[in-house]
Amino acid sequence: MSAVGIILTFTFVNNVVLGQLLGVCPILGLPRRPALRLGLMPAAAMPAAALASWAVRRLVLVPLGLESLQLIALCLVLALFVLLPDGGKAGWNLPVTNCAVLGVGLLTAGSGVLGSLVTGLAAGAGYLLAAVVFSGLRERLEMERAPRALHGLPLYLVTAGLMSMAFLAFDRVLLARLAG
Amino acid sequence: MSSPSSFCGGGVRPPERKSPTASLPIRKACIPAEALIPLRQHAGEPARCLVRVGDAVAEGMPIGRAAGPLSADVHASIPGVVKELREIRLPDGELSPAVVIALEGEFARTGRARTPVDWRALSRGELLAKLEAGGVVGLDGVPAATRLRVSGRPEVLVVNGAESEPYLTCDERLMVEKAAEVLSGAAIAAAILGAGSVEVGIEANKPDALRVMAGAAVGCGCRVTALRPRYPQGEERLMVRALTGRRVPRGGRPEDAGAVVLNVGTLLAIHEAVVLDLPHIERVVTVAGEGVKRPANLKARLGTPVAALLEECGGLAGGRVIVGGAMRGFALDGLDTPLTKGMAGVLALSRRETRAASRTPCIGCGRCIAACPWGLRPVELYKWLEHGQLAEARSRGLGECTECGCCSYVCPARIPLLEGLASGRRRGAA
Amino acid sequence: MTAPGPLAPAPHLHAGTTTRGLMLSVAACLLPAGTWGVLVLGPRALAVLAVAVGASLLTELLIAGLAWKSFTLADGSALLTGLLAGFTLPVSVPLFIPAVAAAFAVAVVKMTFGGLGRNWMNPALGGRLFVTFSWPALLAVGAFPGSVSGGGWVRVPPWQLDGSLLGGSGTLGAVSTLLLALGSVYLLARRIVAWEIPLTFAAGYALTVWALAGLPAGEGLFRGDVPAALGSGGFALAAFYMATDPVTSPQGRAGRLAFGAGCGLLSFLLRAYGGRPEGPFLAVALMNLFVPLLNRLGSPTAGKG
Amino acid sequence: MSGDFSRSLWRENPFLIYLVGLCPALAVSTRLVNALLLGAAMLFALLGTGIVGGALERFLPPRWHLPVRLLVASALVTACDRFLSVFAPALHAGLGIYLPLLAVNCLLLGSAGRGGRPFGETALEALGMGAAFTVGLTLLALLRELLGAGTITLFPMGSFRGVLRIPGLAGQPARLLAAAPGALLALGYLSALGRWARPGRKGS
Repeated sequence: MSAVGIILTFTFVNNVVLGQLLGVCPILGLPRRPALRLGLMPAAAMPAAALASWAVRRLVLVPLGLESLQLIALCLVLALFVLLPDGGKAGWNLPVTNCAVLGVGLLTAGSGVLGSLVTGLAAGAGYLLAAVVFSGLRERLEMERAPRALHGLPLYLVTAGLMSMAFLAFDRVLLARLAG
Repeated sequence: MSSPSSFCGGGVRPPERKSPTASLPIRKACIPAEALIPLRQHAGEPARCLVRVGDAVAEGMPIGRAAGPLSADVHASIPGVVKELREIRLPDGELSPAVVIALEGEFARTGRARTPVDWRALSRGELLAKLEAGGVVGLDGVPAATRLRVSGRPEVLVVNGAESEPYLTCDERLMVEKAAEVLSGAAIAAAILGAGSVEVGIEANKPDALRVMAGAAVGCGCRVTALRPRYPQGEERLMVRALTGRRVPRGGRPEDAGAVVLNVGTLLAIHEAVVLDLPHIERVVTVAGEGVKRPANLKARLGTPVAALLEECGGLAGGRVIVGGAMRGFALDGLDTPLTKGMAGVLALSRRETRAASRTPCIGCGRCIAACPWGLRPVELYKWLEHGQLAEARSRGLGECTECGCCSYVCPARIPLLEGLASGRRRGAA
Repeated sequence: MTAPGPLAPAPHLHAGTTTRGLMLSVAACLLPAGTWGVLVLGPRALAVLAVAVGASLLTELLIAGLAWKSFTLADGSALLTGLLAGFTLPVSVPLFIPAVAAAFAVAVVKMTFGGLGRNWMNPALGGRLFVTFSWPALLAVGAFPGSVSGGGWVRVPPWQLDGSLLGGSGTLGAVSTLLLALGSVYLLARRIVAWEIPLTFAAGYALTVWALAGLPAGEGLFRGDVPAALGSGGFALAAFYMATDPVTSPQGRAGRLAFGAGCGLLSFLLRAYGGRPEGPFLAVALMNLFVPLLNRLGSPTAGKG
Repeated sequence: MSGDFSRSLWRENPFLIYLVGLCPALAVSTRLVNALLLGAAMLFALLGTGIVGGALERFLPPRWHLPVRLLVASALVTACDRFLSVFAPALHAGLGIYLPLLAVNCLLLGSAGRGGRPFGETALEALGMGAAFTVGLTLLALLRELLGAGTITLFPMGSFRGVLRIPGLAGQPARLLAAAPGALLALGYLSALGRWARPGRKGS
């Protein structure tokens, strides 16, 4: 797939959050105000994770014949992030429990270095898009009274569901025609 | 006369409904048998009471002394005996001490000829002292002396004859019948301010007033301009913008643009206080609405109960009774509320006129945003206030709201936007 | 709460508009196009419309009645939702489709969020999207032409069938662009809907179609067929009746202009490249997501001036 | 203690009410069998991580707790993954990357730093959480598969191919529910139902 195709896929057609349902909980749980900043952190971690995944696979796992241990190796990398000095304060450990970050690492398993990087960037952009749009809608929801049982997370889920439904407009036909 | 000028953006065009009273000459109202005179007829603290129960008071005698720059002297509007001192609730919900005077004795001033004072011989300080002694208060509750004592020497005096509130014609009648006196008041105010020019703004729907005022203004350095009829054309900042082209900064006052705005009724009171030595004890009030049998403009003593004013106009046929204008006035629950310095109208509005309907949820139509003359978003402010987020509402311009009521006027969901914003502003001020 | 009691708050006058008045005006403006559509498409169109409206009213009645113990049908919004949902559907669909679309619209898209004024997606569009993606085969493009001129009382001349102004595809909402536009003239003149949205919607759509629509077919720039694009596929319904839904469109002028332009661009994209004739509907639904962000445009905040 | 178990199973079901650990589960809740498999894997990983991680935490400074949990979890999940790929490749393919993703699930990592408790308590907590996760996910998958595909998919056994077709629904299912939006919508309403049915809400 071309770079344009990858970008369109992960940002719109199969948006990491709204299409692949990765990283849904961090987005639903985002605090109201600094949505952009908190969305930026995992979004930036995604290309890093994609590159790290490629590097670990190419430099360590494949030479040693240990491809099946990819998950452990990736988690080792994530664990190192957490152990960085002041990791907790700087928010480095935030991406660790974000399945979208690990998911991108796993999804790029078959790609080359450039493909991994583009995928990571596109997925990050898709994540950011979903986070910003959702935070706007959520602010609106918080201003209104909703039925009690639905208030809060259930309503956020239905909102995310309707968002995801609207994103289905970006389908494979569109992708094929745009990316050739 | 050039084509009517106006403010741009926002505002509404409510039905004028001025015709029943616009062509009727001002009528003198009967003197009430008992006057109820609130000691708070201005923006600041209530005036300090100068009388006790049993005291005999003469017509025009001070009964309250100003307590601060936003406070003004209050005078006995009728001669008589102080019958009672009590606390009353004013239409805006504020409490005020009030003096009840039972009519007795003779009128020392009414009907007597007066020699006009040559005010040009007086100093600025003497003029201001006369205004203070006369208890002259502007339509917004700020004493005229305080308003004119501004620093920074404004260049323009703007005379507000817009009267964009529906129903009201008292200013229009004053301009038709007392143009010379109004302009004399304007000259006095301009002299106190040291202002070089006087701009008179009158809505184009008052051709008589425009003609008479333009005629009277010839040779006295005033310019009379026709304004496009549009509520709230009478807002100070919008008047300044329409007449001088000067832009008052957001949330600022006309003084910030070198202008002072005074209403024609206030100018008449200034003229009477300075030239005739008459204190502010009577005013012209429009009594109108479908609930009033014979609408009229009455010149009545302050302290006259609303019930007496309505009686004078043939009695109340029913409906919602409002004091002030239909857009900004207050509904009454009892008719013993007295006439005060700032009360331009007593209206009895039928259901057909108010077009009341029940409240429905906000559908986000944005009409309130389009109607706000200040470019605010009333619906957003209302929602923030509903959630107790006063700081958020203030950061979005709650402070600039002048409570003109355009937002509530257009809201199809009938959300009490003005009420919500006004109560938020009071909370913010406290 | 605000009953005209003795102490009603100012102002004591009102422009006279009510929510119900607005809703019913919009519904009334759909009538000419709806009547014509039924005449052209036959009794089946009436059935689709009736099922959609019935399901919408019933769902609203049940949810509001059972869950909130209130009667909300009087505000007219359920009627309008049902009508719009019916207008967007091809008349050839099985009748459970309009029922599901209208019920989803009212129950999930509107009532879940608390009812009228609290939803963020246009209910009728939400319902349309749900059935589009749930039963794609039943709503596919192929279903349109077959039903045209089948069983209607009025025969549309053949030269009109491909197009637009008086008789197009087999959807009520796409039969007559002309009559839909006529209804919206009234709405615009009475300021019942905001003019900004249809303006930039149409402008954005027409410009992109004109400039770029020739590209997929290899005809080069500035070769797009603008009249055909504006006159078909529910563009008029989307631009005049869906995008202008006050609840789910921005409130300020700048936001509205941007919203309409976004709808226009996305319509073109989805129509020309996505191969979806219902592109304008999808575009409006997508732009609904951005309304809270667009509402920040031109909003007075601290620090200004 | 058994009260804890039943509470976490329904009344305080972390999956339905607090929506903890839902990400990897959402995408695969299209078929019942996926839910059961993922639930079993989760149960195994929870037990193992709770016991091994808890034991290791006694000897490590706090900042090591999270990374150690992460590594233990990834090792256990890899084991599950390999096991499935060998013995049930078809089912394994259905889970895709979502089984490995269990390694960063909040349910597993959330107990970091709570080691050093008695073995029985840790095990029971893990069992309760795992069971709750399975129950919630199964409900979600059942709903989505029934309405979105008109089928119920179980394990193939003997002549039974593992797929039950529901007459009436299987012909024209609401396919949206089988797609991504369906997962979010269905979970939203299920969790609302869970909250509504929670008796009293005085315990929380």
